[in-house]
Amino acid sequence: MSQATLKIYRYNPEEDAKPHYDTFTLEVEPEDRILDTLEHIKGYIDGSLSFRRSCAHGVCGSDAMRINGHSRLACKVLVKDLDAGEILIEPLLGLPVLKDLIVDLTPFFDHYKEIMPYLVNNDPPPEKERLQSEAERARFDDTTKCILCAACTTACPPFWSNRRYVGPAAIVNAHRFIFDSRDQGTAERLEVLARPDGVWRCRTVFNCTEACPRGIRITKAIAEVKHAIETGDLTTFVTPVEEE
Amino acid sequence: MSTSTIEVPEVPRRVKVPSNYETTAWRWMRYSGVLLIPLAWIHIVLQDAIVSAQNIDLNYVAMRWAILGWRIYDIFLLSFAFAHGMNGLRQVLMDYFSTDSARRTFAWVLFVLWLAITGIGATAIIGGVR
Amino acid sequence: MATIRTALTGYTRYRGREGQWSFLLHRITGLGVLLFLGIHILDTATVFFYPSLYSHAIAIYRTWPASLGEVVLVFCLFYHGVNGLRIAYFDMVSPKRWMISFERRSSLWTLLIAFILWLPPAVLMIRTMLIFDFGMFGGA
Amino acid sequence: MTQTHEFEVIIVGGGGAGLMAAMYASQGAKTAVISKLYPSRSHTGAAQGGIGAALGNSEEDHAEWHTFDTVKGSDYLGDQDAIEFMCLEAVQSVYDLEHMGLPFSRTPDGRIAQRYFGGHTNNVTGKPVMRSCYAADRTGHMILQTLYQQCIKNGIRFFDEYHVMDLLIENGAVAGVVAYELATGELHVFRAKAVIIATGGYGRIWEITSNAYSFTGDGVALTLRRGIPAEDMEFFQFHPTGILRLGILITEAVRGEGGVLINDKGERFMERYASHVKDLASRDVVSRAMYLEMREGRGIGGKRYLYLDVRPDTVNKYAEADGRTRPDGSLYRVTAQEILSKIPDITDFCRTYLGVDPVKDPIPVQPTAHYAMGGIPTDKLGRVVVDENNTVLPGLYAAGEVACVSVHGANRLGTNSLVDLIVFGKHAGIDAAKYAQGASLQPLPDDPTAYTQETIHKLMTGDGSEKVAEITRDLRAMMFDHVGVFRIEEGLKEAQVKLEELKERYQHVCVRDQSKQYNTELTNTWELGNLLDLAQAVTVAALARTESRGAHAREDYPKRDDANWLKHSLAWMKDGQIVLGYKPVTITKYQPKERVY
Ligand SMILES: Cc1cc2nc3c(=O)[nH]c(=O)nc-3n(C[C@H](O)[C@H](O)[C@H](O)COP(=O)(O)OP(=O)(O)OC[C@H]3O[C@@H](n4cnc5c(N)ncnc54)[C@H](O)[C@@H]3O)c2cc1C
Ligand code: HEM
Ligand code: SF4
Ligand code: F3S
Ligand code: FES
Repeated sequence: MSQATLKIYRYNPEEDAKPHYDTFTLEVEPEDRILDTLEHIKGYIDGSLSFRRSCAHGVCGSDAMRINGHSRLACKVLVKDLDAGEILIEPLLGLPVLKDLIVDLTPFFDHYKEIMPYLVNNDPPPEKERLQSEAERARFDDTTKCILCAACTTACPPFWSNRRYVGPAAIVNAHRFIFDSRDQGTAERLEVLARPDGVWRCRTVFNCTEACPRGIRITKAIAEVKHAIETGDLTTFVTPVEEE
Repeated sequence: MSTSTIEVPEVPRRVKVPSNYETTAWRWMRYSGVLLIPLAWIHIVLQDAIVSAQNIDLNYVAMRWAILGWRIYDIFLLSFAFAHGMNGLRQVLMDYFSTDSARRTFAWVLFVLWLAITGIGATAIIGGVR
Repeated sequence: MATIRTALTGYTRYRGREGQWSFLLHRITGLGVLLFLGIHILDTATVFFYPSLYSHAIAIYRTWPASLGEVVLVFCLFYHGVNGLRIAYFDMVSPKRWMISFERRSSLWTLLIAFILWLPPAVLMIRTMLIFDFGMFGGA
Repeated sequence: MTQTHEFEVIIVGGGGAGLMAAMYASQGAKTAVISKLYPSRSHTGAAQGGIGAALGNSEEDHAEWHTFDTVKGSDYLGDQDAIEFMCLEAVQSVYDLEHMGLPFSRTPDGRIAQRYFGGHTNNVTGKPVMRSCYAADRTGHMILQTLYQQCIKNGIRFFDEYHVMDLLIENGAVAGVVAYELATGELHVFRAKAVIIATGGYGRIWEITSNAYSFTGDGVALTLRRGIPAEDMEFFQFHPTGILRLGILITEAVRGEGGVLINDKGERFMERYASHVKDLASRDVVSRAMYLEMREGRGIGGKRYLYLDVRPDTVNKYAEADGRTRPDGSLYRVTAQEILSKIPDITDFCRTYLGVDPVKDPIPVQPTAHYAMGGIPTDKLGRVVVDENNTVLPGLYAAGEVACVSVHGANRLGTNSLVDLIVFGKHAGIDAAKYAQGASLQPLPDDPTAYTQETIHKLMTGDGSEKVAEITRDLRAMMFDHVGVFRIEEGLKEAQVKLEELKERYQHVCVRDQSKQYNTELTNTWELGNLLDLAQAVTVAALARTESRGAHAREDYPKRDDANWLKHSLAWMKDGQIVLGYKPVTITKYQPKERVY
């Protein structure tokens, strides 16, 4: 048991003209998740603290927020992972804050929907499965992991200044279909992504890859999509992820 | 049930994506950038470090432009560097102005500026020292 | 409006790593060089349009603040060039290298290489400046 | 201000079952999905191991074998007509998912990859069979994503972050639902001809659980309050391998790939409890074995946990001892790399939460509350049936974990939940649309939101002498102790008394946050009320069942008692008390036998 101090961004549109920060001090275990500390505060100190959460182990994507200035999932960061000292908790950047740590995800999901995030294949389906080799499957494995948590898009400087940019999460999800050998909607999808607010707004800042709680190589995926647009070649440059 | 290993035929996948301005611009930034490495670096090291402003005057410029090679070099530098930079500026502005009207406006302004300044520069290089 | 504010203050409110800093530096150096280039084209053009003005222009370049500015400019151009090459290489030749370890390391290498490239011309330029503007090393 | 919406089919819940139902219902009726989470955040996304279907892609397999394994796994409490239907439909459903784009892992010849899972056997040899179709260790995630994507493609209407708080029934048929919009704090009335409830399970009743915070059994609780019974509530599955203390699930696939459970003495103790399939016995069997080991003091360091060992050396050693081979006949050997590639997410969990690398160190595990076999009683088309005679309530459907068809009986087989979602989600969707075409909207009651408003009002104006967090904590600890893997009369009776106390305390809670927008304190408090009601149903049903069957293990009645207890329980809520009834199990081909693994 040790003590931790959390400085948390607070904003209740019904009461506050402007956001402010509240500081809470509580007993924690080093293995506690940041989400546990937030739950504790909500349960025992201030019930009005609002945030989203569900699975508590990093697979649903509900509790992305800024922890010490980085987009992270509160359930995937342990107290001991952070530097000693005050822990700073803020909502994701670049989306309108609705209350405390809750942001408006509408622009985020709208971008997701823009890139046609579904398999397009107009051939009549075979009786059994469509065949796909292990190598073909491996090409887009990395980008199937996305849980739509929005940590990446809200860490991206071009998105902060331009909310029309589709953002890394949408591109990741486009990548998942573009390089799926069964897909036939790719040309159309790439056309959407080649627009002024598509992939070209990405300046390889890398904040997205650093933020992704699923360890997706986002910048790599974006580079592969850029290539596909540039050359129409969906095979040559696309490689499965190698261990670092 | 099957335990054999029939490889699925690997058909290389290609699609046709109509090329657009942004795609070309992206490619342009990279190609012109690579070219600018020799062009811009040599220029700046030579003029600023080796020769230095202290030794540059009308005569020096006249002498340099007397050699056709340098004129061609400068024309290249002018066209690549300035176009690269102006397109860079356009891209930067696109990050901050997201309405179509604003984007159209500054694209035109930048285009005119680019044309004018490139024109002035080119005229000088071709016309030489008067 | 909110987005513009975020755009400007984001860099202090978001603790990005090497990638964010090299992006900012790339952008600032690029815009800096562009600003200089624009001016430079115009002042050089005076040799054709108003030759009499050229010496005034050159005189400004010869002052020590301008000389120092040139030292910075050379760094900007080297940094922007090396970093641009790094980006172009990852983008065009080897996208698979866009991974965290490479990014962090290559960003630092870029800075180092730019610095090493910059040193010799910088020494030369500072020496020239000291000679001409401050009369050191026997003056000119 | 209450808004009223009109649809033909309303689906409550955007998980696997809800989305599947939405896809099919929308083909024949004006459909909308109401979900308290963004659909992509539903708990289906947490499912790891795979979805069972007898495709036979790697070795011989048949839907009949799947059927028998499921019947046996259910400890003969599953309804065999429904099980047979599900196992047959499973095959086509998996192909359907593949056609929708689900990125299954692949075999070398390009087919859907399959692997071993607990309780899935070759009925001739009794050996494990590869039946679980998987996409690495994120099969549920891929199912959820794929279905959500298809719903987007089909333009289905979503109401995200709306909590359904009440079901409206008029003239003995469904009239609609009442939902609370989290963003504004407003109530909405959704009129509909048919309502499909797909709100998932209620594992949050227990202290150690693999279930999400949002798994609070809302669907069962709100139907219970509207006079609809809950079936087989005493059967709740404890998964053997949850991460120590956190309860985060380590999929059975880890054992499928060759991982073994180890006690403090370094023994592979499952050999003693299930000599044939050992670590791949059914979940109830393994969980009980673990409890017994820990009780005998053979937990690690004498504590209440054991090791799950998936280090390549261990795996290879025991694979050789078992004479395990690959489909091509060669000896089964794995490398660290192979293991990592098959369970990347598990590896990530272990590293993040335990600081343990599963290929270098064993993983500390303990049984974790995992899956509700019980729920809203339905038939195999997903129609809710409300009494011992299986009388259908017109227009009301349920599918997914919230429903009890019953295909899982007393114990669900690994991978069968995902099958359940897909198969019964689909048929509920189809049938609801069909029903809606022939039915008309029921009139609304005079003040449709009155009940919900009163509920909310009470929670907002309590005297505040009790805290939600404390009641929740006490409830979960108490249930884990007394109504967990093993049960005994004294414990269950004590639990009943404690539950009365907790419900009394719940009367004194107060929501401090008085704001309208995103009042998650209010929704959390409301959810606790659901957990309390369900805990009561579970406890009462468990106390009544004086036998041990599947997941329900009574220490005072250790034997299965087919003569008296081969029947489903039904629990009604009457004036805050649980009243029980029973209905027979459908048995077609397989007569109850002793269950050994
Ligand atoms: C960690 C884990 C691993 C698992 N692994 C496997 C596996 O390998 N194979 C397998 O077959 N099964 C597995 N299961 C079980 C299986 O995943 C679940 O039983 C199944 O996903 C439940 O799906 P569902 O559609 O019924 O509910 P969910 O996917 O949980 O969906 C519930 C939906 O209802 C909504 N909802 C809830 N309450 C309300 C309300 N009041 N108002 C409005 N909406 C509401 C939620 O927002 C959510 O969208 C696993 C379960 C867990 C927890
Ligand atoms: C020396 C060789 C140079 C190279 C290799 C180079 C390379 C690049 C590349 C690859 C980009 C695109 C970056 C991206 O999209 O993320 C870029 C952007 C840019 N360049 Fe250069 N460049 C060079 C010289 C110059 C010069 C001389 C100027 C000024 C005239 C300049 C101004 C800019 C600007 C303003 C941008 C936009 C920056 C941004 O988008 O943030 N560059 N450069
Ligand atoms: S790519 Fe990663 S960070 Fe971005 S939304 Fe998906 S999971 Fe989250
Ligand atoms: S942070 Fe943004 S700029 Fe590109 S590499 Fe990531 S999307
Ligand atoms: S709560 Fe699900 S990702 Fe954190």
